[in-house]
Amino acid sequence: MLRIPCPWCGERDYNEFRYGGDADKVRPPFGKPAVEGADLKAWHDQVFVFDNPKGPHKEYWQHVQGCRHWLVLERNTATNQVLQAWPAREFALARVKP
Amino acid sequence: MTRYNAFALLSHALTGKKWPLAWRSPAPKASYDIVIVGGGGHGLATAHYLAKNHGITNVAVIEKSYIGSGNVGRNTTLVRSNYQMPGNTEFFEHSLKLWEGLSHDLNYNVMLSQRGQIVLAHGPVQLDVLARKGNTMRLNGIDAELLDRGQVQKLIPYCGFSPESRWPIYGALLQRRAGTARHDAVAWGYARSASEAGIDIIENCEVTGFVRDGDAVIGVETTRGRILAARTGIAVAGHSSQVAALAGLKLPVESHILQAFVSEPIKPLVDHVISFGAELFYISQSDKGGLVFGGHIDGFNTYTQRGQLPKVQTVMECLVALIPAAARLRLLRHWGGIQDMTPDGSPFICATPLPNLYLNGGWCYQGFKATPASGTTYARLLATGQDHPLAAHFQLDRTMRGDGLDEYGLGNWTWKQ
Amino acid sequence: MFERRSALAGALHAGPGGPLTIGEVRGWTLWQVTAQPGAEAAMMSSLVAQVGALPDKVGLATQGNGRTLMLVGPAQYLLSGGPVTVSDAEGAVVELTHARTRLYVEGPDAAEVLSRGAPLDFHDSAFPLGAFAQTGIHHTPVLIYRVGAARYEIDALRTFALTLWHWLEDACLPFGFGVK
Amino acid sequence: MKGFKRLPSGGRIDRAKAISFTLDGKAKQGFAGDTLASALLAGGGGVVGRSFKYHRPRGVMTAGPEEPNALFTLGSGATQEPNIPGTQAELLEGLAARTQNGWPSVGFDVMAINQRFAKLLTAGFYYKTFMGPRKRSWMLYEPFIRKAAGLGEASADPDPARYDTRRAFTEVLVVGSGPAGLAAALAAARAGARVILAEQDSDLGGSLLSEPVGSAGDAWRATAIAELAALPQVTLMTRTTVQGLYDGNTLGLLERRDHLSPDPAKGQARQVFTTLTAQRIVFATGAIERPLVFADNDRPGVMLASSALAYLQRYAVAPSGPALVVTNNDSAYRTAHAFKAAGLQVVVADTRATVDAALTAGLEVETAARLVGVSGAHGVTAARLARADGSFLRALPSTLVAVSGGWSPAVHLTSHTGIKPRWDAATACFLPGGFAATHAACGAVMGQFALGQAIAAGFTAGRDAAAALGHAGNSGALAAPDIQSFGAAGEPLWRMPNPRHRKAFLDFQNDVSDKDVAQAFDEGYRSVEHLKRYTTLGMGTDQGKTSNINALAIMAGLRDVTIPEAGTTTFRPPYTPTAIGALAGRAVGKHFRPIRRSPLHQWQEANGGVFIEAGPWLRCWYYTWAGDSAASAYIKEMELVRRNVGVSDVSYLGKIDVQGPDAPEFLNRVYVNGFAKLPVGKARYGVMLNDDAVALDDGTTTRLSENRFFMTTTTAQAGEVMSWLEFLLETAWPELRVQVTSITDAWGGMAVSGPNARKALELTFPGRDLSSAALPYMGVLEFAVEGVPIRLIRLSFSGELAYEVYTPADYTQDLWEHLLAAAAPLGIKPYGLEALASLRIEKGHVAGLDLDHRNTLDDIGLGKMAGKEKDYIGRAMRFRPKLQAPERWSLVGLELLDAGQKLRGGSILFPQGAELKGHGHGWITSVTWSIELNKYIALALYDGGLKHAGEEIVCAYPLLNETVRAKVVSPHFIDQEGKRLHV
Ligand SMILES: Cc1cc2nc3c(=O)[nH]c(=O)nc-3n(C[C@H](O)[C@H](O)[C@H](O)COP(=O)(O)OP(=O)(O)OC[C@H]3O[C@@H](n4cnc5c(N)ncnc54)[C@H](O)[C@@H]3O)c2cc1C
Ligand SMILES: NC(=O)c1ccc[n+]([C@@H]2O[C@H](COP(=O)([O-])OP(=O)(O)OC[C@H]3O[C@@H](n4cnc5c(N)ncnc54)[C@H](O)[C@@H]3O)[C@@H](O)[C@H]2O)c1
Ligand SMILES: Cc1cc2nc3c(=O)[nH]c(=O)nc-3n(C[C@H](O)[C@H](O)[C@H](O)COP(=O)(O)O)c2cc1C
Ligand SMILES: [Zn+2]
Repeated sequence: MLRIPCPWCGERDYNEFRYGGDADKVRPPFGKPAVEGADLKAWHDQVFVFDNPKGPHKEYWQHVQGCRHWLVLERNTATNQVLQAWPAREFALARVKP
Repeated sequence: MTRYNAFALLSHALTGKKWPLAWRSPAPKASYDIVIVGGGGHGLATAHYLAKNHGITNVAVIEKSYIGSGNVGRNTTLVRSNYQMPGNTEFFEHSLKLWEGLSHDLNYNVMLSQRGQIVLAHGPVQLDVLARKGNTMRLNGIDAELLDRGQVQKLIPYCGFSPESRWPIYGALLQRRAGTARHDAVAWGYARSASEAGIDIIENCEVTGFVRDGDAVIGVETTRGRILAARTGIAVAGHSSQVAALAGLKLPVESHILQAFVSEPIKPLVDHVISFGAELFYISQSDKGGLVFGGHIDGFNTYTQRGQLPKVQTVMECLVALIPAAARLRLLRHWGGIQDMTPDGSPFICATPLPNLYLNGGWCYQGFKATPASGTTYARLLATGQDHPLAAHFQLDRTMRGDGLDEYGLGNWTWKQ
Repeated sequence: MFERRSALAGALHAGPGGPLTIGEVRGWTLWQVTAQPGAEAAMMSSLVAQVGALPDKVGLATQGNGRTLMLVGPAQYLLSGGPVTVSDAEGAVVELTHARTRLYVEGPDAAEVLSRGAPLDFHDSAFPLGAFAQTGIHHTPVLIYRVGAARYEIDALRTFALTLWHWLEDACLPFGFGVK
Repeated sequence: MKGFKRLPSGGRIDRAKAISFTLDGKAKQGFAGDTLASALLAGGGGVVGRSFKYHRPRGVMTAGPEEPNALFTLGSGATQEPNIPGTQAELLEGLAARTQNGWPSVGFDVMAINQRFAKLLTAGFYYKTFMGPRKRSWMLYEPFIRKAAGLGEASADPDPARYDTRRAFTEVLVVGSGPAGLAAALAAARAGARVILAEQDSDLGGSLLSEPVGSAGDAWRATAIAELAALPQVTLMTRTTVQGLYDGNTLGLLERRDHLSPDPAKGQARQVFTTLTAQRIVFATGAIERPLVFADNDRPGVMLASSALAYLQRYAVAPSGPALVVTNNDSAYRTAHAFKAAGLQVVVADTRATVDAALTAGLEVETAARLVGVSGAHGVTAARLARADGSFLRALPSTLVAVSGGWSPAVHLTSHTGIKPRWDAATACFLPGGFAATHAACGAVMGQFALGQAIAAGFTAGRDAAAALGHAGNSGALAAPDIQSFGAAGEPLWRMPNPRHRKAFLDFQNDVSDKDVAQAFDEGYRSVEHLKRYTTLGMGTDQGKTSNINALAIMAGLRDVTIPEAGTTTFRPPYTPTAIGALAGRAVGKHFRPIRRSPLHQWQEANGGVFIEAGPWLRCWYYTWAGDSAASAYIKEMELVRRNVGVSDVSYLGKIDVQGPDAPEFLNRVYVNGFAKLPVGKARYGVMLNDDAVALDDGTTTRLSENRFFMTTTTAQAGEVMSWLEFLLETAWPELRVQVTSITDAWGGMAVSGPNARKALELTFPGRDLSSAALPYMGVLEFAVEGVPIRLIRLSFSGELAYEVYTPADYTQDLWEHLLAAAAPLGIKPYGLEALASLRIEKGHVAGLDLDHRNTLDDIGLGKMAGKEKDYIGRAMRFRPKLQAPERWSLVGLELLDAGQKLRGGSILFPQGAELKGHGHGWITSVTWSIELNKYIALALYDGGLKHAGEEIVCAYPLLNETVRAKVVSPHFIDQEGKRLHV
């Protein structure tokens, strides 16, 4: 059983959580571009194209049967070994700031 | 080739004569017209149809492990053509038609058992959804029947019809021509036929890179050396992203584990394929007697071929909800396979942005039933460079065009498909 | 005209009897207080002014000023006993009194009963008196609070409370239980 | 002659407690402490089953879960349980066992004729035949194959037993209670660790149970158990098989409790499945003895040597005639000496040329011997030995041939997480291939076959596990018992000469012989995985516990590679077959999944509400005041709403509290339409898209104050929307000062709809100004009645003058009752989901199937809602060409043209005159009878949408051979100007 370390609640069974996919991808900036369609490719790849690595993978999980917060988990997809976890908000803020 | 038939069986029994190799295991040659990466159902079927339909036999199928080690050898063997989206309906019906002649085509008994699939509905809205599908099937010349609760109960009386059931059975869609086939035989039968035609099946040989001439792909690097090819076709299912990455490509694919289960062997109990409607769950009984069943993917990216225990329990709960008698039966074994999940649940059989490199992948739950059609259409693409009309929809750029093929309307998440 | 009606109204029948007791706890109130991003410190100091010391660890409840406070997330608290006032800029206060139904189970096998649904370690070393955790039982989110050596309170979503009650009765059956 | 008998004394059985049972209806007796197998052996043994394919007579071969032959069907009717190894079935009073796979009996089985065709029924024969003459010919053969295959028969009736599941945690788990496991548990527990010791057997001790009762070995066992039992931090679990090791140090444990005669009515579970997470795991699972491969090695009376010992010491069952022990290693001498000590006649045949004299002392031993055959079809009577060169050595009368081909460590669990076992040449065994840092193994599973070695290793493993967890207690010391110790040193020779080419089995249950392996090799099925799949070797209920290694050794020989090069097949859970009910636990029947109920549920139940499943909810479908089926009731309920006033439960809607200074900006981003400027006190309908521009949800959101909004979502998408909003705030826009909280459970709601809705509310809230001036369309009023907050929002789903009234959930029923009573003079009544859904179809509001995850904003006819200047989720992807194509489907209304017919959901639509073939031009998503139009109407998605307004089309429903004509119209069937909303 995959055990996920929730930054708030501690280590829990994975099925207390909801999966949210690849967290390495950065959403294209919010805001209408000057030319409609200019950001289509970026959005398309955000939604439809994946690295899908065999190895370390950062991914979103939400602790739905718990604190309900989202977190970013780094996990090795070749072994399911859990490597690290961050609160999603902190992860996002750190990404915005250089 | 030694034909397989009852007479040959008898004569071998009487004379004690040895059977020949089902397929040869040659050393790889330096170059081929076509190299297929992946000795699963689709790779091997493609090889067979390249020889049979196009007369191309200077072909190698490169398999990193033993043939059939991937999903073709670990799936729940459901074969059906109940699809409603244009592009899917015709493709999967083409496949089912090929299935119907496959044992003869291959001279290998793949045990296609057209025992009928019953897809249950647990409410009026679900039944409308099934009706749309059934009507579409009928309008495309495919058999489908809508059943009410009473008719379902006659077919599968041992299912959960008690008032205690959490989601009562309301009706069903039945496709009588649907059923199961013997998974390993499909891989072996295609391999035997392709090998007989002169195609090289090279096991224990992993593709580790692509040989490039500028953008163009002119061969593969393998653990058994470099092999050149005029055209290279990928057919590695759950490892699509891994192999594509060797060519610098990113795909609309994520790899997820789907678990499968088999019970101890018992005398015939379940005579159909049954799909539960309250949650994703499906079951049939193998000819050996085991109940073979499965549910939804575990739901997060992984390449480990083993599943999570809570999912095992979820699937058992569905089984008991569907067939209360199954509680006392025993689970014999459970395993997993790595599925190539796409955001719209549909596959790719297409050219890639790199000249001479082609892709077959993104099969999600449905690649086994697709095997013959995937083989014929991919063979045509690899032989001619032209899309087969039946697979024309399965292009990499369809999502960019807004032409996704979300058969079940599950949204753009690989783990929900 | 208005009287508070429990989600379990009419459902609490006497059990078969036995060492366990289960039932509903009524007459409490519940708020959730969460700081807005950037205003965590401000909100916390305004809370301190109103209720005294704040818990600094998720999982252990503290009492102060007639209130029980639970830290459940980043600058996020569950508060019972009475509301607090927090400015819009500092944080958000939402009353959840009606959103939850509080069940309890008490008796020697109470932790074992919970283990039949909740994926938590109830051993004294991991879940001492005064500990709480948010988790799930029977697919529904719950908050479990150890209020006595052998007594646990379970806050369930109100709409799932009856289902959870039936689940609890069923889970207690092999041990024997009464309803109070 | 009977092959076995019960000795007059000895064993661990309780002779004071006789147990009656039946076999195939015949009354039999055994003792408490017996297994079904030992009791049958005590009664003589012999044929207890027939093999799968050839129907060869088979007897008991082992004393453990590895038993391939002696499978029985236990019980009958709903509790019938097939394929249970007699070695695993504790003898319980009244046990009714039946033999399997033999007809009319296993003694005389007509299907034994299959043996004659053995040469035809070789590995994979079915792949080569049964194909003709026609395409579907297999369908004619398959039923016969299916009937012949399958072992026992299952019941088709629901299992009345109860099962339970639980979740548990421990510091140290020790798997297996042999000497190694007992030592490990003691060391860890003494150091202070919290320990669980799990043992599949009914008794603790493992191989020590085969030491004579009262002996030094037995005393050691008893002392260890007593000490463990007295330690509070130790939990001893017997009859508990660790079935699988999963990620995260989590294991599945199955506990069997049949011996307690559990009563489901009292909630007593027959089996309990525990999901256990252990910080440290010590595997002390022992080893399984390997049979030898020789001619007719499947005859009843051929038994594993360690099993023969177990039958003697544990169950006081012994051969009734002379015994022959055939071995390639030291361990079988333990059996031989025990037999000798018990006064039984025994000869040892050892394949090795020289054997340590300490082992052979006092025994009659043939060295360098080969076992080349046994006589006796239904029970061994004699055995023939040959020399290594094949020449005749001697023939021995024997009723028991006890064989040992060496040992296969039980590496199953350690392999479950993908670690392949590793070959150890010194012990000629596959040992665990490696461990996670938190795992250790000891004893026979590590090839430590000598008793002292196993105990020492176990003790160290237990002590280290505790120390790693920070337990500093003193583990003291543990001396091994002072008894003769037998290791398992030997030579890797498993296959005996077979000059007459008789059947020599590898997999007894699936009838796979050495010849099948040779054939698989010939045909190229040479990888162990192909070998397994082609011959079905190791795929039976025993999962090849006794057969896999022998077979792969033979294949390695044929391929001329080493055993480790050939490798093993994959080990998968469960270790032994596990009742499906145990894994499902109590999640059966009504408890399968939770039920969600509105605060009005109880009232509805008591007042004629009829419910329907809607996701987790039980929703009130219709009320019996209006009719006794949904089909009849909804029309009356619709009439009530259109002509007077009705009230419907809308507590099912998702409700979300949105708060914070940036809340307007946030909503403005997630909804396609503008929310930034929504005035306080106003509600607005909004649509949300996913990133891919497909419609996610719709609903109304009300601005309660500057920084606070009340959002409602559809019932189906409430959870999705909630998570999505949380996701955006925590990952995409962490800077926004907004908090979202689900208040679905906090508030109950009711929709009051109909021309008399205002009157009804005025009666309910007397004195309140509810005029359009005070509460205009899309306005909100918040007030309190007796201190109870009321939220009154004027909006409409039905198309009539309507209000949604919200109040805290605990008060909802009182408000509902009050409203019904206050407005009773008007004739107000409740209406249910069916009418609600039909009213909205007349009005042209999308819901349900109109909004599946394939439709965009434009598809549902709401493209104009989207803000032109602002950005919103899904905007970029909305403009993909296919989604904007003029021929793309979009929402239309349909009116039935053929009186007396019906429109049906799921119909496929065609333009008039088109051939009814292919995918059509659209489909019907929702249908209702329109009371206003007096005909069937529908919402549909049609290619080109309202461009085709006014056209006549064909709705095909070939499943019922129906086609009807309909006209394309606006989806807003009634009150297109919205006059009724604004009265
Ligand atoms: C548990 C489970 C149940 C399923 N049930 C059904 C079902 O009931 N019906 C249905 O239609 N479909 C089902 N599927 C899906 C179906 O099995 C797959 O979609 C299909 O088998 C995939 O195509 P394939 O046979 O070619 O793949 P595979 O058999 O996986 O073949 C891919 C091959 O590529 C090889 N490979 C990978 N990387 C390399 C490399 N670098 N070099 C060389 N070789 C490589 C792999 O070893 C593998 O053998 C199921 C799948 C699973 C996992
Ligand atoms: N006189 C002697 O020479 C003598 C006496 C006793 C033991 N021995 C030897 O000592 C060695 C050490 O014994 P050991 O302790 O390693 O093995 P063991 O066979 O004594 O014990 C292993 C135990 O593990 C249990 N087990 C296995 N898999 C399990 C699972 N999945 N779940 C629950 N229980 C499970 C078995 O039922 C068994 O009781 C053996 O080789 C044995 O033959 C020698
Ligand atoms: C349709 C089907 C039926 C199976 N039946 C059995 C069976 O009767 N016995 C068995 O041991 N395994 C059975 N298996 C499972 C295989 O042993 C094996 O676990 C699976 O093919 C995956 O391979 P792996 O476990 O080697 O990874 C079956 C598999 C499939 C796909
Ligand atoms: Zn959490």
